[in-house]
Amino acid sequence: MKINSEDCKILDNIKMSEDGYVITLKTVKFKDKFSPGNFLQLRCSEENTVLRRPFSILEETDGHIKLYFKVVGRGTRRLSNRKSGETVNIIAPLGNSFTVLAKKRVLLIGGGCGISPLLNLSFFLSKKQSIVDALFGFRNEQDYPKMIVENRKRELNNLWITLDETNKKEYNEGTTIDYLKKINIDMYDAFYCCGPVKMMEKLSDILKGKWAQVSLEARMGCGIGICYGCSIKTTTGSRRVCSDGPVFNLNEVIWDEF
Amino acid sequence: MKINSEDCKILDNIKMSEDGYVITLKTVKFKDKFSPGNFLQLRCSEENTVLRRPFSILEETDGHIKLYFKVVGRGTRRLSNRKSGETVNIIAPLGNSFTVLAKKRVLLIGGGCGISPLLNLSFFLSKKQSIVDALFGFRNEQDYPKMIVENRKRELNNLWITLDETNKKEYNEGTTIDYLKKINIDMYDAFYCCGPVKMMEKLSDILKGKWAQVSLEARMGCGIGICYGCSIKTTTGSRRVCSDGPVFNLNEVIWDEF
Amino acid sequence: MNFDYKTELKKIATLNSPIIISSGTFGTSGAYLDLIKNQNIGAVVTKTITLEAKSGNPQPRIFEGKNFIVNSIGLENNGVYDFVINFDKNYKNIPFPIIVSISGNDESEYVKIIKKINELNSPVAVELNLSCPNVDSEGLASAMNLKSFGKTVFNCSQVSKFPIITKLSPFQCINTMYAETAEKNGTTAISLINTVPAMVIDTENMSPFLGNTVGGMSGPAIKPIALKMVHEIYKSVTVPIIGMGGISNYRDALDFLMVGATAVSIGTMNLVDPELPNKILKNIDNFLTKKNIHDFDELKKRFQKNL
Amino acid sequence: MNFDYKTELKKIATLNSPIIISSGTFGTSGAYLDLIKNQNIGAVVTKTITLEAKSGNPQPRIFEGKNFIVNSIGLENNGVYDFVINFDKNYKNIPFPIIVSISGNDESEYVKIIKKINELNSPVAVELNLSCPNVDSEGLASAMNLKSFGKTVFNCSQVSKFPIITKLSPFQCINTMYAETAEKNGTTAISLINTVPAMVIDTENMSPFLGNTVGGMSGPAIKPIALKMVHEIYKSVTVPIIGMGGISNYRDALDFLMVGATAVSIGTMNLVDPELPNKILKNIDNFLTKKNIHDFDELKKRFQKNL
Ligand SMILES: Cc1cc2nc3c(=O)[nH]c(=O)nc-3n(C[C@H](O)[C@H](O)[C@H](O)COP(=O)(O)OP(=O)(O)OC[C@H]3O[C@@H](n4cnc5c(N)ncnc54)[C@H](O)[C@@H]3O)c2cc1C
Ligand SMILES: Cc1cc2nc3c(=O)[nH]c(=O)nc-3n(C[C@H](O)[C@H](O)[C@H](O)COP(=O)(O)OP(=O)(O)OC[C@H]3O[C@@H](n4cnc5c(N)ncnc54)[C@H](O)[C@@H]3O)c2cc1C
Ligand SMILES: Cc1cc2nc3c(=O)[nH]c(=O)nc-3n(C[C@H](O)[C@H](O)[C@H](O)COP(=O)(O)O)c2cc1C
Ligand SMILES: Cc1cc2nc3c(=O)[nH]c(=O)nc-3n(C[C@H](O)[C@H](O)[C@H](O)COP(=O)(O)O)c2cc1C
Ligand code: FES
Ligand code: FES
Repeated sequence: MKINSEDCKILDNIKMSEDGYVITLKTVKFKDKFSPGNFLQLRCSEENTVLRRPFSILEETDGHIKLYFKVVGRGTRRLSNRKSGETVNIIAPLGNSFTVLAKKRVLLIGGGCGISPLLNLSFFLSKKQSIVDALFGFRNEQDYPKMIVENRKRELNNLWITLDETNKKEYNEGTTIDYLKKINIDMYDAFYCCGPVKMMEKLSDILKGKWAQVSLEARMGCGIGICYGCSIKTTTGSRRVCSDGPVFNLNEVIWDEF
Repeated sequence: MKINSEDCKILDNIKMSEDGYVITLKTVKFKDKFSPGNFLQLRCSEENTVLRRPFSILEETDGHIKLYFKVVGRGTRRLSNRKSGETVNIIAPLGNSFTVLAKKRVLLIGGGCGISPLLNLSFFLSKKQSIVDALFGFRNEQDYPKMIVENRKRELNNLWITLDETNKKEYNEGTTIDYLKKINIDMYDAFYCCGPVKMMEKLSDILKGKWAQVSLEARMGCGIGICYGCSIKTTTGSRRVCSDGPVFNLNEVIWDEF
Repeated sequence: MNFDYKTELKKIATLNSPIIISSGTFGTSGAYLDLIKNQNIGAVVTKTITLEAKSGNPQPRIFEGKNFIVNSIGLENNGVYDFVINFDKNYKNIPFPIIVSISGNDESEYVKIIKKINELNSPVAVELNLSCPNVDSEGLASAMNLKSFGKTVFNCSQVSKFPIITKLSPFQCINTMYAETAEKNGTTAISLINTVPAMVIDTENMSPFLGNTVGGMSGPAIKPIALKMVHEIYKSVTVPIIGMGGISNYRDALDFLMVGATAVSIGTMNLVDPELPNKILKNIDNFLTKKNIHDFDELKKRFQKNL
Repeated sequence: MNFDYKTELKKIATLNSPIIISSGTFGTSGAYLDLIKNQNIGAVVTKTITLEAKSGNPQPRIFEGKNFIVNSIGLENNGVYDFVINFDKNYKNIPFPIIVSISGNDESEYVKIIKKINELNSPVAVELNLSCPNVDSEGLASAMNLKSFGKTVFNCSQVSKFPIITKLSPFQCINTMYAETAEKNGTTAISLINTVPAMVIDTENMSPFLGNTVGGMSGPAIKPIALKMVHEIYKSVTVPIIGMGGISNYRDALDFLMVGATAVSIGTMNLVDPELPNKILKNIDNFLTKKNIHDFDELKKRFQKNL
């Protein structure tokens, strides 16, 4: 698929958790063009930001792109205020994608908005008849975008939600890392991970030697492989998260610089 | 009156002409504190502008400050989008004021948003039993904030409106300068003027030797007499519009630098 | 306030707070004095005074960009004689230590001005605005070479009865030579940065926007440039540094204090919010309390450790 | 388009448009090439190539302010040998004239790199990024004095089979000496400005934000600074000037062309909108038509008249 830009109409922009939103964009050019793990570069505002912001695809169906984003700074705050009917410019589809294994037993491990590319992936995995379990962690109940996740429950064999603090039975108190100790990880053929760096770093210890892919976040200049703003160290040298990634083998990432 | 700052609640912000708005601010500190000709410095937005913007007082009654402003750039555009309930910070009251003559026959000559300080003045003049005629000019009917002016008709003995182009009988086609030729200016004791520089410059020719005051506009840095950003040339030397003005004698202003 | 903000500017004075108001953005108008009377300001710097009166540059004098302004006021002032005659009248009600900013067209003018200023009693220091007003207005210092720069600082230090603060333009801060030269020649403190030379075009009319064609940029956008300069110069001089350039909130002020400034100075944003000093101090207070830091030396050390 | 945008860069080439893509913001990734294939770009400048491979600076490498960014990429590249070996593979599909940007740690390194570049056929010019990468990354040129600067330009001009463009850092533009020296020593064109040295603090953590502590500022906020420099330097050299610094729309491009640039270059905003060149050209077209101006010389003259 050729990379292109498009002015997309915002169809809606809905608050889903304390600081999380799902924005839906209408696309003509990118209908059926995203592979799981791809991201796009979105211009949150021409007035208040300089660079674009990278977001993973949560879902694309029928020319409706859904992104799940959290308000963390100027750009995402601006984006959360954008109204349906307005237009945002995107460049897509960007980056490499997850390897979609067929007929395997796999575990998705996600934290915060890291669940976005994983939920997208789960759809592709189920189509290929893999059995998908998911372990997703959030700070607390307000932080958990229940609607988004429950919406995709059909594709998930097991779904475990951890919250740092909770007293409800349907949730598990602690972090994903804590919970992982309770799971027999040897029963999985593969792991797909996305979330905060600290969590990924710990995962890379726990999953050493396993088949595991991670979708990384890095501060980006261009998102299209030209500025080297997003370079990270890997066991195979310096790599650009935007164009060599965002998906890497979990064990090839060198974490000390993050 | 001591100069002070205040966070004022916006009571409403209403479109009155093609690009003109009347914004109403609630004040506690500045109730009954404005003299006619005074202005204030308003922070249109902390995000998108650096400096404050100067605006004349259209009216202050009962702690409700009304400003009539036109959208001409980034600051005023932002201001036009501000909603009631929001807060704006002002510094007031600033500048000198018109000399309010008692029991005289006077003519107000205004163009565009220059009518704002003049309408304010008309109230003070009528209180002092002067007879007030007004000649106000606008580009066209869309540019004429009819509601604002008609609201103040009681204080005005004669009201002449000129529009650059019109075919309606209630208006006079042409500029205020054109119309002035039809008036016997010798019947007035005094003139108060405010409007675009070109108009003021012409007036200063026509009204040479008459008692005439003008309220000037200049690009301001501070509005409080410290930066010398607003200095203009006058027959008595360099003067700051914000602190020596904005009201000057029409014939002391040297126009060539504007 | 929990903290003692007393700031020692070497032999200049012990200020009540590390916040100074910059030259060109402090004035003696009644409107302004009304607004600042309760502010905890460490010192104020007068608009730069020249030997002869100057009428300043043609209008427009100020352009506003998204987060900066460009000004070409042109050092409008009535000259040092008028300044000294009217000093008591204009400054006796100012409740803050006063630093007099001066600028001359050549080395000898500086000395003449200093001699005149010596007639006064109350200023705490003289700040040298070494930006060659006649070559280029406000802050465009390239014309003054290192040698005559050093000589000017030396002569002023010798002649002045008040301590000297040397104010550097950004182009005198691209390396540490000017700062070091000022120190060697007797300056008591260094202040930086002055405005950054800049130009704005009125594209539609195909002409310069400012009446004076060029001007000096200031405000939030220049902060990262100024910060780097303070950071570098701090390593190479021992005299106190007054840091400025784009300070608009407590974080900006803390940044300058961390990288090496002893005091900070507010310019452009003082035009917008004369009540900024107390807002900044209150927030600094909260910050230091939260971080369990007891003074600005400790703040500097914490930052140095993270380098 | 009504206009003929052919732009003659002296003996370098006649470009199809006056819009160049700056060093460090042009790349050969497929994603990017997809986006620019229909753009009317006059030339593209490669990321700066050094003698040996460089792995660049620690993360984070980019900070974003309100209308600027500060970067410290650190000239990450595989070195000139790798560049030359892979040149055909990487650049044969680029439909625009290519300018190779190079940087050395000292005078002799420049010559070594040039000799290696001489093995290539297709570049139209070599751009010297004279910003001392090892003293300070990207664009922090203070360390290179005028004499060694001149010698480097001279040696490169002598050795290079391609015309030389000398790229000036802002601190080499504070007066016209560097530009004049470059001209005297054989440069075919001058480009300016590189990023402005800057520093950003993570206040909360009391540490520098960028992995490399300092970096270079670029984007819209530096435009007034760059514009003034082009304006001054235009008066003192006859070689063509490639103007850059903060160009984000057609007005910015026109401003640089008015004050003296023969071509303009887009850096930061190319990261954001690779389709900017055609948008700019279309709007320039409208502008010139409205003003009844037939070429950029006439534009320059109109501006000069308004000075
Ligand atoms: C490949 C990829 C996919 C992503 N997908 C999602 C997603 O689906 N949902 C979501 O909420 N977030 C996602 N992020 C993170 C998201 O891009 C940042 O939260 C966002 O850029 C922050 O912008 P801001 O202006 O609000 O924050 P600010 O902190 O104000 O931004 C300042 C600068 O830092 C950069 N930045 C800040 N935080 C991050 C971060 N964590 N990662 C990368 N750059 C950052 C911004 O892009 C900007 O240049 C993704 C990041 C990457 C690299
Ligand atoms: C004493 C005084 C009273 C005024 N009263 C009114 C009023 O009642 N209603 C009204 O609509 N306007 C009034 N103006 C003009 C008003 O201040 C400007 O229209 C406004 O500042 C434009 O801001 P902007 O950001 O929209 O324009 P921009 O052009 O984006 O502003 C850029 C800069 O230019 C300055 N500027 C631009 N135009 C003017 C101008 N005409 N006068 C002064 N500064 C300008 C701005 O303050 C700002 O610093 C008054 C001006 C002065 C000096
Ligand atoms: C309107 C204005 C006038 C100034 N006049 C002077 C001056 O007379 N003398 C001087 O040394 N600096 C002058 N400056 C520079 C400031 O003192 C300060 O060094 C600079 O603006 C950077 O700080 P800031 O970004 O906080 O404004 C002036 C700045 C502004 C904005
Ligand atoms: C991410 C980035 C990387 C850059 N890398 C280089 C470089 O390798 N060599 C160079 O000469 N200039 C480099 N520059 C500077 C630009 O070429 C340009 O001179 C500068 O950014 C000013 O233009 P702008 O404001 O349009 O970005 C870089 C700029 C950016 C933003
Ligand atoms: S963000 Fe520019 S190369 Fe990755
Ligand atoms: S606007 Fe600052 S002195 Fe008038």
